[in-house]
This record gives sequence, C-alpha cells and structure tokens, in this order.
Amino acid sequence: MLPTTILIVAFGSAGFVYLAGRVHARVRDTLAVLSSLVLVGLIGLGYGAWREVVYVPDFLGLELVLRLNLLAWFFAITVAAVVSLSTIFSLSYMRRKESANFHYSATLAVEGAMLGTVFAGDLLSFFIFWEIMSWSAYLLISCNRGRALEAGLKYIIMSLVGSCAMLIGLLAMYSGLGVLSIPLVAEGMQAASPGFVLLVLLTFGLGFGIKSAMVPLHTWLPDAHSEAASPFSAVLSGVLIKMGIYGFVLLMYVVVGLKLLLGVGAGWLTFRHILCWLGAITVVVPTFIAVLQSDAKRLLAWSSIGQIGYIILGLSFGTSLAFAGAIFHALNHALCKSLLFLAVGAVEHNTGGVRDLNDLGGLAKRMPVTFACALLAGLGLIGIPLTSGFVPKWLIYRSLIEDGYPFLALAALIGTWGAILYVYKLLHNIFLGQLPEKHREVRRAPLSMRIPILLLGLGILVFGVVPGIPLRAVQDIGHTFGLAQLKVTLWGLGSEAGALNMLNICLAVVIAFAAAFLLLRLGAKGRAVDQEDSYAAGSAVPVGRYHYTVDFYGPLSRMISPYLRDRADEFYYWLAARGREIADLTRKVYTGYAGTYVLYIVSFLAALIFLQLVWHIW
Amino acid sequence: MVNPILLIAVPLGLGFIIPLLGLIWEKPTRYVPAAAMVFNLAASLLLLPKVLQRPWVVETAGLPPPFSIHLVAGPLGVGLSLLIALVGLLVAIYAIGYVREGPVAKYHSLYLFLLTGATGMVLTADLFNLFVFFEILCISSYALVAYHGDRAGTESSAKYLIQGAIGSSLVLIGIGFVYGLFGTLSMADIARNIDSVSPMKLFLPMAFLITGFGVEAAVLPLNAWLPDAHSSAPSSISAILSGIAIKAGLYAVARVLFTIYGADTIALLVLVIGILTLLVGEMSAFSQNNIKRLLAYSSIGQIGLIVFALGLASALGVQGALFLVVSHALAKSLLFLSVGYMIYRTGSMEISSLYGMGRRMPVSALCFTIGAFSLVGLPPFIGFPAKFTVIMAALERADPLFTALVGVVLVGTVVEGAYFFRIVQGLHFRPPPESATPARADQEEAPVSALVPICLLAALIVAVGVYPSVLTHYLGPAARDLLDKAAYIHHVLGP
Amino acid sequence: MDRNQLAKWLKSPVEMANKYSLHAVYFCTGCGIIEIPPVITARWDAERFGIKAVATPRQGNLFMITGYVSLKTLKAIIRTYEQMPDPKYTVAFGSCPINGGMYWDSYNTIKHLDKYIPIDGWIAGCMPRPEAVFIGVTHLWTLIDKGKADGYIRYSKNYASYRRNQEMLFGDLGWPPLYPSESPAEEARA
Amino acid sequence: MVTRIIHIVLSPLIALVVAVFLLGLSRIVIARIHRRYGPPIYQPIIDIIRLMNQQSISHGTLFELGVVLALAGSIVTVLFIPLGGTNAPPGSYPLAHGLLCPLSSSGGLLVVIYLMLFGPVSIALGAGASENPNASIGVSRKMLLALAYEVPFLLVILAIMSHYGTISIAEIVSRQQDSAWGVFSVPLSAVAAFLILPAMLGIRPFDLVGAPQEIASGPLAEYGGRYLALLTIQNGIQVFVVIALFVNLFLGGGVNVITFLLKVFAVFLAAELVSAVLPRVRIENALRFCWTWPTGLALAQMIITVVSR
Amino acid sequence: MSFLADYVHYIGCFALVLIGLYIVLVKTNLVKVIIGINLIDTGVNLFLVSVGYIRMGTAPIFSEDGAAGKQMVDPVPQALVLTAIVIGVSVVALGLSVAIRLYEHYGTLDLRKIRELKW
Repeated sequence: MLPTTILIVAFGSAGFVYLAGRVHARVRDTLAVLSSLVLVGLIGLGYGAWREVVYVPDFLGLELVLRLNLLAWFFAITVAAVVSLSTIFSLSYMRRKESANFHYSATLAVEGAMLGTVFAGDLLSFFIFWEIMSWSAYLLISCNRGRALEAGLKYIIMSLVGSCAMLIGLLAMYSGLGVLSIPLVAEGMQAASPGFVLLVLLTFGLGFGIKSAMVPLHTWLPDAHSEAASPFSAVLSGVLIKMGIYGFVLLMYVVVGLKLLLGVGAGWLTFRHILCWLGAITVVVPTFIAVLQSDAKRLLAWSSIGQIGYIILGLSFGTSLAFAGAIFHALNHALCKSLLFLAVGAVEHNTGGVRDLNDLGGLAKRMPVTFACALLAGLGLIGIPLTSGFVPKWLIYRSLIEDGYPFLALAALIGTWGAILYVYKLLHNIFLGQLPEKHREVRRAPLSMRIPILLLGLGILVFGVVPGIPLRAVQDIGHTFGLAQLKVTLWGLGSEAGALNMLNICLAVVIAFAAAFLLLRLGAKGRAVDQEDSYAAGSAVPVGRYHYTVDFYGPLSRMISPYLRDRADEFYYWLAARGREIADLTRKVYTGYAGTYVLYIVSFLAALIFLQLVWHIW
Repeated sequence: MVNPILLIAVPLGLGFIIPLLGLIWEKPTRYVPAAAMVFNLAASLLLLPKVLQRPWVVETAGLPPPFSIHLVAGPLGVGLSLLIALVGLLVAIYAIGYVREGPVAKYHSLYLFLLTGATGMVLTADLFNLFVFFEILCISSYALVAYHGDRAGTESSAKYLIQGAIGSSLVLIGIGFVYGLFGTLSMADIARNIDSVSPMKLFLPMAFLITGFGVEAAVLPLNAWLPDAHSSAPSSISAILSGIAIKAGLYAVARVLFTIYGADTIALLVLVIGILTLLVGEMSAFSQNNIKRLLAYSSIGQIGLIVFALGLASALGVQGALFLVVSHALAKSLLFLSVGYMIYRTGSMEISSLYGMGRRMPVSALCFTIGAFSLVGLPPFIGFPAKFTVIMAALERADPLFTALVGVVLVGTVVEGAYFFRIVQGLHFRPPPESATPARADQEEAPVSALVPICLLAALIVAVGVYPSVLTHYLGPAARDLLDKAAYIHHVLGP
Repeated sequence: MDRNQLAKWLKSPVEMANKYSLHAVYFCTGCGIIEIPPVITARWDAERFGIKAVATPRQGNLFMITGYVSLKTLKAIIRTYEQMPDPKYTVAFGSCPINGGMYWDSYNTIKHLDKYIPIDGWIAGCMPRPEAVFIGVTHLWTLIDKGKADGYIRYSKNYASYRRNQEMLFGDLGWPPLYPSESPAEEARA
Repeated sequence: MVTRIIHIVLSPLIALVVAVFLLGLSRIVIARIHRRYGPPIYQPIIDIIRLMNQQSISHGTLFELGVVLALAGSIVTVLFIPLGGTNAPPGSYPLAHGLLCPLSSSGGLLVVIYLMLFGPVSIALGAGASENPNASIGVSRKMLLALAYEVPFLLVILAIMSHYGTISIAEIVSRQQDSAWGVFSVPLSAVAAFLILPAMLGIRPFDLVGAPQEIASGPLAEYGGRYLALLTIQNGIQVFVVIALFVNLFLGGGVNVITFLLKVFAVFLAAELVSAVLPRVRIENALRFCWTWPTGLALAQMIITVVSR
Repeated sequence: MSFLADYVHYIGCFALVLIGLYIVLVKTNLVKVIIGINLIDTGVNLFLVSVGYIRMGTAPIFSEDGAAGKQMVDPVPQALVLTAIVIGVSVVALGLSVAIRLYEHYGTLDLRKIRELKW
C-alpha cells in the first residue's frame, strides 16, 4: 500500500496545508515542512519493497495501478528530496507573501502529481497524474504574478499541446493493444507494426519533449522558470522537467523497448539518431543563449535546457554507458540546478528582489555559504571532477566517442565550454567583483535558506567523490532494461581501459591542494585590504560602481547573437498571431444581423438537400 | 412507483400555480421551482434502477402505442431528466437569491416551463409531442432571455425568437412530411416502417427535422442566436440554457437521427459538422472580452465535440457524447453560476473587470477554476473521462482519418485551454482593476444560496472525475437506448 | 654585479632576489618617461638585470616617478605607492621631483616629492640619460645591500607626518590611512 | 606501489622544474629575437623568490583559494599526462622504462581536458574576488579565448580519440610508438593544434588575457607577492601540460623522459618563435581566427577520420 | 392541369412559406419580420392540414358516413394544427412584445441597426 499512502499523504497534506494557512502561518509552515519530510522518509522506507497496487479498480473500465520499482524509486526520491528542500527554503522566501498558503499547498500538490507520475503502473494513471502535474505547476507559476502570467500561459498551452498528443498516442495504444498496464503494453508493442510504433513514439515524444524542454519544444521553459517564485523554479528545473525525462525512459526503454527503438526508421534517419541530434542541438544552442542572458534566473533557465540536452542525448544514444550517464545526469542536474535557483532565490530575497545580473555584485562576502554552494553547483553543471557532474558527463562522452559518434561528442563538449561561460558569468556578476553601494546592507541568508542550499551542496560533493552510490542504482535500472552490466565500483568504473577511479582523482587533488597550500604558506605574510583598495591607475576606485558586468561576454555576443535567435519561439508566436487572426476572422460569421442568421438556417437546409440530390448521402 | 408522467406534470402544474400564488403572496414563489425539481430529482432517481432493466412505456390516453401520445421512460430519457432535474434544482436554488428584480413570479413560472419542456422532450415517444415540448422550451427561453428587459436582453431575445421560430416552422414542416409518409407520429412506429419508403423521400423530412432541431441544438451555421442569448440572459438562465436547453435540442437531433432513421450513413457528415462547430466555437471564443459571450462560444465548441462524438455512431462514441453532455451541463452551469455574482458585483462583463476576483470572491473563483479545468478536460475533473471516452471512441476505428480528425478536435481543446487558462489567471493572479473598491473586499463573496449550488456542482465535477464509473454504468444502457433501434421499437410497440 | 655568486645567494637570498628582480612600475608623470623606452628595449635592455615593467603596483617592487609631479598626479602617486607591497623601492627620476626643476615656481607642481612619500634614490638630470638610470639602479642595489633602501620602513614609522603633509595639500585624501595610528596621544604628539 | 609513489612525486617535480625552465627560456628566446641580451635563464627563480618574500596583499579567502586551487589543478593535471617512457611492464625503473604517468588509468583524455579547466576557472574565481574590474575584463577575455581555442582543440582531440578508438592517453602514446606518429596519421589535426598552441599557452598573439598595457595584466591585476609567485609557477606548469599533451598526441610521447623533454623544448621553441614576431590581436580577432582556419582543418581531419573508419 | 388541381393546396402553402421566408430574409423591420414568421406559420399549418386532407372527405366524426371509413379526413393533423396555431400565436405575441421593448431601447425597429451583439 506504500505508493498509495505516499500519494494520499502528498495530496492530503496539500489540502491541509492550505486550510492550516487559514488558521496560522506557523502551523502551515510546520505542516508543510513536516509533510514534505515525511514523504522523503516514506519513499526512503520503500526502497526494495517493490510492488504493484491497484488503487482505482474501475476507471472507465480500466484498472489503475501504482507500482514501485527501482526506476520509480530513483526518480521519486529525487523529487521528494528536492521538493522538501524547496519547501524548507520557502519558509523565509514566502514569509509574509500573500500567496504563501497557495504556494505551499500547490507545491505539495505538484509533488504528489510528480510522485504519482513516476509511480504510475499503467499509462492512464501516468497520464492523469501528468496532467495534474501540468496544471498545478501552471497555477504555481502564475502565482508569482506580473510577467509570470504570460509565462504560465505559455507553459500550460504548450503542455496542453503535448498532453493532447500523448492522449492520441495513449488511446491509439489502447485501441490497438487493448491494455494500458505498462508491462502488458510493452509486451504488446513487440508485435506492433512499425508505423504504429512510430505513431506512439512521435505522440509521446512530443509530450515528453515539451515537458523536458527539448529543442525545438523548449520555448515555454525560459519564461516559466525565470518568472516562477524561486523555490518553485528550483522544483521546476530540478525535478519537474525530469518528468519528461522519466517519460522518455519509460517510452524508449520500457514501453517500446530498446530493440524496437533501434529498429524504427531506416539508415541514418532513425528515430534514435534524430533524437540524438535534437539532444545535441539542445545542448549547444540554448547553452550559448544562456551565455547572453542578463537575468540570473533566465540564464539558469536556458542552462536547464542545455543540460536536458545531455540527458536526452545520453538516453537516446542508448548504450549502457550513455544511459547510466543520462540518468545520473538527471540526478546531478536536479541537485545543481535546484541549488542554483535556490541560491539566486536567496540573493533575490536578501536584496529585495534583484536578479538582474548587471545590478548585483560582490555578495560573496555577505553570503559566503550561499556562494560556496552555488560555486559547487556551478562546477557541477560544468562537470568539473569531484562534483557529481563529472561522472555522468564523462560517461556520456566516453560512450559517444567509443561508439564512433565524435560529432555528437563535439556538441556535448562544446556545450560544456558554454556552461563554463555562463556559470562564471552568473557567479561573477552576483557574488564576485565589487559590492554595489545599495547592497552594502545585505545580510547573510536566513538559516532556513542556508540549510537546503548546504544539503544540496553536500549532495553534489558526495556524489562527485563517491559516484558509486547513484551509479549502482542507475546501472541496476539499466540492467532491468536489458542493457549490459557496467563494472561499477564505489569510486567509479571498473578496471577496463579508460576506467574511472574518483578515489585516485580525489586523492590527487587533495594532495596537490595540500602541496600548493604548503607552498603558499612558505611565502611572506600578507595583509588584507578591502574593496576600495583596488588598483585603478592610482585613482580612487568609484566605490561600488566599478563592477564589470554589463555585456560581460560582449565580443562573443556581438559575434553569435545574430545566429542565436530563438526561432522556435518566434515561429510559435507567429503561429499564435496567425491563429488569432484566423479566429478573429472566424467570429465575423456572427454578424449580428438577424437576416444573415436566417440565411444560414435556410442555406443549411438547402445544402443538406443539395448534398442529398447530388451525392445521395443517404 | 412514480409514474414518469409526473416528471412532466408536476413542474408544469406548479408552473401554472406560481403566477396565481404570486398574485396572493409573491415571496414563496421563489421556492417552488426548487421544490418541483426536488421532486423530479427524487422521482428520476427512483425510476432509474427500474428503467435500466426495462423501459417503461406510459400510455396517456389509454391506447397502446402506436396510437395516441405516450411517454417512454428509458435509461436515456430518465437519465437526462435526472440531469435536468439536478441542474434545474441547483440553478433554482441559485435563483432564489439571484433573481430579485422584475416580475419574479413570472421568472419562476417560465423557468419551470422551460424545465418541463426539456423533461418532456427527453421522455416523449411522439414526434409531435416532441415538437410541442420543444416549443414550450423555446418560448419560455425567448421570454427568459429578455427577462431583464434591457438592451442586450431584448435584442438577443428578438434574434433568438426569429431564428427559433424559423426553426420550429421547419420542424413542423418535417413532421408534416413524416406524417404524410407514414401516417403515424409515434417514433417507434416510424422507425419500424422506415425502410418501406424510398431514401429520397425520407431525406426531405429528415433534413427539415435536423435543421429545425439543429437551431436549438446550436450546430454550426444554426447557432448564431446562442452567443447573444446566453450572454445577455440572466446568469441563472444562461446556465440552464447552456446546461440543459441546447442538450435538449441535441437530444431531439440524436433521436431523429439514430432512433428514427438509424442514420449511420450520414454519420460522417455529422462528424464534419461537429468538428466545424467545435473549431468555429472555440476560435470565436478565443479573443472574446465578454466573459459570458466567451462561455457561450465555448458552449458551441463543446456542442461541436458532442456532435462529433455522436457522429462516430458507435456505442462508445454515443456513450462519450452522453458523458460530455453530463460533463458540459455540470461544468458550464457551474461557470455561468459562479460568474453570475462576479458580474453582479463588478457590474461589467468584461474579463478585465473580473481580475483579482480570486481575492474578493475566493469560493466562486475556485469553483470557476474547477469548471474551466473540467471543460478543458483536465483530470481529475469530469471533463477528462468524458473527453477521454470520446477520443477513445474515435481512435477505436484505428483509421488514420479518424486519428487526424482527433488531432483537429484536440486543436480545439488547446484553443479552449488557451482562453480558459487566461481567464483563470486573471481571476486569481491579476491585480484588480483600478475601479474596483478593495475596501469591501471581505463582504463580496456570493450569498449562501448561490454558494451551495456552486459548491455542489464543483463537488460533483470532482467526484465524478475521480470515480467516473458511477456514471458509466448508466451511460452504457443510455447509449444503447439511443443507438439500438430494434430494441427501442421492441420496447415501445411490443414484439 | 654579484648575481652569479652562489655564496651570496646562500647567505642572503631575499636581498639578492630583491636586488635582481626589480619589477618596476613606471609612473609616467612627465617628459622623463621618454627615456624609459630606450632603457627597457634593445639598446640598453634593462631586462638583463632583471628589471621588468609590470602593469600594477601589486606586482612590482620598484616605483619610478619619471618627471615633474603635479598636484593631481601626486594623489595618484601616493595611492599607487601605498598599494605596492613591501619591500618596495622608490626612485625619483629627473630633477623636477627633486626640487621642482624648471617648474620651481609653478603653483601646481610639487617641489619636494619626499615630503609626501619616501624616496630611496634620486636620478638627477633633465632628463637623465639611460646610462644615468643604470647608475641609479646600481646605486639602489648598493643601498639594498646595505639595508639603506628603507623608504617603506620610514614611511610606516613616520606615517602620521607623511599623511599630514598629504592632507595639507589635499584635505581629505579619499581613502583610509594605510597604517592606522596606534593611539590618539601619539597622533597628537606627531 | 613504490614505483607509483615515486611517479607521483616525480612527475610534478619534473613539471615544476621544466616549467620554471621554460619560463626562463621563453624570456631569453624572445629577448634574442628582439636583439636583446635577455635575463639569465634562472631569472624566473629569482622572481619567484622575491615574490615569495614580498608582502602579499589579499582580497579575501576566495582570492587566496583561487591561487591554491589553480596550482593544485595544474599539478593534478600533470599526474594524468604521460611524461615519456613506454608502456613496459610495471615495476621497471621509471626513467628508462615504464610509462611515467601515475594516473594513466583514471579516465584518460576526457579527465585531462576537464582538469585543464581547473586552473583557469580557479584563477577566474580568485581574480573575480579581487574586486578589480580589470581582472573581470581579463577573465571575460580568458573565458572567450578558451572557448575560441577549445572548439578546434576538442575537434582535434575527438579526431585523435576516434582515430585510435580510445580515450586513454597512454594507449594513444603506445599506439603511436608502434606505428606512425600522430603528426603523420592525423596531419591536419596537428596543424590545427599547432595553430592554436599560442592561444592555449596564452602567449602572443593571443596574450590578450593578461595584456598589461590594456587591462593591467587582467586577472593578475591584484595579485602580488606569494600569490603571484604561485601563479607564475602555475602558468609554467600549464604551459608544460599543454605542450606535453601536444607531444603525447602528435609526436608519439617519448621513449624515455629525456626524449620526451627534448620534444617538449622543441615544440615550445617553435611556439615561442611564432609568438615573438607577432603583435597582439583583439579578442574578436582571436575568436574569428580560431573558428576559421584551425577549426576548418580540424573538422576536415575529423571528417576524414570518421569516413575512413 | 390535374397535377395543379391535386396539389394546389401544397403549392399554396409552400408559396406562403416562401413568401414568409423572403420577408424574413429581406425585410429589415422587425415587425415585418414577425409578420413573415406568421406567414410561414400559416403556410406550415396549411400544409399540415392538407397532409391529412382528403378531397371530398367527411369530417372526422363518428357519423354514419364516417363509420363507412374511407372518406374520413385524418383528424390528427387538425389536432396538430390547433396546437401549432396556439404556439404560433404565442410566438408572435412574444415577438411583438419584445419588439415594443426593443423600440423603447433603440428607437428603431430596423434590424440592421440593432446589431450591438455581434462577433
């Protein structure tokens, strides 16, 4: 009964938290944090207790099933952890905000829906929870008001398009196979015709692609992620778009199955190749668009798209190394990106809502913990060794290179270099350089903000040094899908040529660090100076107004920005504008003149009779 | 056991009593429709298990069918009368507080006539009787639309009346043809003899009947009255018009098509008309600024979807159509009802004037949201299983054409989502317009008499959305009732 | 030049390194800077002696004031000097920093630079030729050897008086004192 | 185990010595080309001693940490790069036989290209913390320059990795020693790599990161004293690492350390000769240059490699 | 000619319907439109009656002639027509009352000018 209990707790607490907010803010906060922690605990307890539960015996004649297995558990624990940390973070972020009640309640509802999505044992419950997730996230995005409204609208409309496509695929599957339970569907798909498989892949792929923001379906993400409240941005970027990834895993590895997947299409134009290349484009283009952003959260949002590209690339590449890398990277990105969003949220909270990168600076001294963890997360996004980002990226690259796809590897690697650019820009413009005058009074983030940030940072470090922990789970998941077993050790990969041993790297870094530090200590003592004492050709530095941020990568942006227009977004807007025009033309049918209306009636009758006379329709 | 005829007789009788009562003491007239609908609800509930086993044919004049006028209380008829009673009851409760100005007694009387017309339409087995009830429904709605007597109300009433009158004349011509051909007006009897006449001769009355009833059913070119009437009627009437009246028209069309004619051959035409209705409705709603007009256009869209589902002409398709009828009746009445007091408070039907209502009228706004989500077809609301069933029925054909058509239908859904989500955002998250007076922010929630039906509707929407099987048990037999011509003839006329 | 004598390196490595790694900040105050390019380029090649131009005072240990010092530049000179890490050596280049030179009666030129910052070596001339620069550098080496190139120590010891001189010219300098005074009493005595 | 520990100590030491030597050599070579006499070859040592004993001015913990991390990163990188020797059975004497590469079995080239990021990123962080806008400008240029040369460099590396079908440098080296050197088997890549070598080394014409005349030596603007000393060493090691990588990838590494170092000097000299006669370019020019000729050549080689596989 | 004689009532009633339709379609005055509707109603009623009419038939009363059976006019259409007339009258009455109201609001009965509700 565990999955059911978890869902009941999640949705129930969503309701109760709202009611509690009506009573007292303190009660609400306690309840929200407690229930999110309880969810983490419950899911943690569920490890190993794999089972299937029927929770609605008859929904339109179908059995709705929840199931718990390793794959579901892996995603569920990530979801629960990130959401609970985001909830803790919200304690200070949402304090005294008018929409706090709704925020907590909807966050828990989104969590419940996400858990339901991963626990779903049949595609119908998957779809139901998917939709609940979509609309509750929409409400939560819009809840931030202002520009978030347009962002939320864009998000939900694109989600709606995706879920409509999924609905077609789902029901085509149902009418073709007569079942919706995932194992049975998987069985049935093996005998299905290629055209049918393609239909399923395309429709579901559209839905998942939109949710996981794969280029060219990504356009909702930059707006939505940057305009939502920061704790929810963390959830959105950290785990909600991972639901699309979960969907892809489910689609490509469980429902369709790897063998079948590899067979769809012909020559170089296979579904897998196309998806790989879409993934590669998703890595490169959004990464460089992120470099050009000047809004912290928008930058992070674009970076999310770029990082999702790695996951899609790894997933669709489909070797056991790449798969392990992709799933591991999903975890890594969840940690890093939610940390970064929370950190930016903390900055936003402390500076009174500033998140323009040109308006901040020098906060490292005021918010050291936040900075340190944000740095860690940034390095994790780049994939510097000893952060959790290194191993997954290494796995993906290695798989791409060894299987002879150097161009895909090139795209992935260039994405990494782009990541360095935007991570540094983000960190530098917020935390480094000079502290502007107006932020002199900024204090360090409150404890409830630092704790989740610290925990996430710890996670990044631990999984970076000991990648074996998640890697084992990941490779077990892959093994259940029939991928080759990897030689996973606690510190990396086993002893083949080009193996990976993080212990060596870790020790080497520690020793080298110690050596370098000793060398530093050998030198003469120093004296500390503050930021006014900075060389400016002998002049006194204009205090707090001398921070190089605007157009940080000017030369690059002048060079590449003409090529990096978000054409997909422009196309959708163009489409929407044409749609509106057509709609406006359409409603001119209702002229307001009664004579016309009667004419419609008469001509309808005449048309019916005419049709019958000419074509004998009856 | 309750005789189904009481379902018609009680509201009709009470409807006549109300004006008399109003002469003496006007105040209690407000409660009469609710009482009548309570009776209807209870009676329908009592009848339902029985008619599920076997339809109940009521002979009114002591003659067995096909002679004289008789009622058939089948699963479909009783089910729909249950729906009518339910929505009618809730709207009646709403109206107790909502309708305060003008000739109140006449409102309630007309309201009961409207419901009588609808109930009669779904229960009768006689074509002309169908027309009579149809006219009762239409005339009372013409009058109710103009209830306030304001500019918009009278204008839309006049246009509605012109189109409705043309429509009913066409129906009458159709009935004349049918009678000329078959010499009988019992639908079962006509259905039995339908093959004895050449298709060309048969088609003409069908065209007239479909066009005539189609005016009330609001399929594509015949629905020009709908946005006007629904948007300018009092909100309670809009709710009942959208929830019940057009469904009655649709019922008539469906009866004619399926039961009398068994018209599988023109199903594709119906399908296309449905899709066109859907697209035109949703697109017209897309950039509306008038909330009630938008809801009215959305009704057209939903009607299109229902017609599309009917056009599938399969058991599942008709079941989906009926499911949509229920879901749309609940959701659209909920939307109109919850919007009613918002409009009342702001005095404007502009969407922008409703901004910030989530704060001023939280319960209404929440229920509006539920209704809107249900209409878009999001789980866990009733719209989802309904739409799901329809699309399931369409894809059951496993025909690329139908897959493409479903794609078009879903485009309509996306458009619908676009405007409903815009409104929901406006209600909850946009700042109220400058002209709004925030001082009275706390006292602005709708009165209890309005909140009770609104909340009940919302609860129903969620409950059925979570457990659709409570409904699907009845929808299957109802769909068979509509589709299975032979069984209908057998039940009514005997073996 | 004792750069090749290993014994000296073993005996006093720091002084030796200070001598032969003079990284200079050339403060281009006036016409004197004209003479620096020949000094550091192919003709005279100061890099032979480890003398190299650096970009910021943080990296250097030799401060060369090349030419007359106007009031406005003095402020920058003081600032730059204070930003240079110890040990640091100052060389005033040309006659103007020494006594005002041809600007002896200018209202806007400093006559005695060592009133404001300590100067370790003076290279006279208007302008001194590159050879003179090398002679000056050689002289600085001997001073470093003898431990007499102690301008930075004097500056820290007599900071209060230097600061007062500076403030007499400028009023508020716009940055806090480099060496915070130890006690108010001492400040009053100074 | 003992060999391993010897290796671990030895290779950074070799790197350190060679790095300092390379710095001195570079100054002499440039001086001679400029028809100057130039400083003694041990001038960098004098500078480092002087800097270590100078008061160091610090802008805070991160400012210092950046330096330490950068040096540590460079040292770690050295451990992953074979410094000559053949892939003989383990246990033999390190200078004659056996590969002088303590961590050759940990992740290979992919780890190296990541570890090579360590230094620049750390300096960037430290420099960012220095609160000097010149440093920020320098870092911005450094990032862009890195992007500029990494595109062809990654192409080069990928071409080599897919040519030899492995990601292990040791494997690549031994394959070269068995057959032809990389410079013959993947010639266009070698040319491309040589074209971007000045950019990777940060010397003219691509020394715009620390351009002293424009932005007061960029990231190093606020660094003095021991920090600058450590950064000088780091710079030397980074130079050594890049050239060692070039030698390993294209010139077959070295049979032993001596030949390896000779090749390193040769490559370094070649790079310096190019550098000494060219003026500095602007960052736009650097981007444009790196993304045209070297990228084109590397791309051509990669296509050839992929097609011929 | 006998055709004309046989179907003259049908032709008449459809002529009425078409005239009514013409009025509704073309005329812009609401009162005229209502008259048109009334004409259509009349036409339809006529049609209904003529459906059940038998030339030279007797009244549908159980008289002795009628008991003979054959020549009795069908009573059902007549009953229908009675109902239909009532309905038609009420529609027209309602329409006229709405027209009065409209005139109060708009000061005109021209349907081309009463077009506030559109699109």
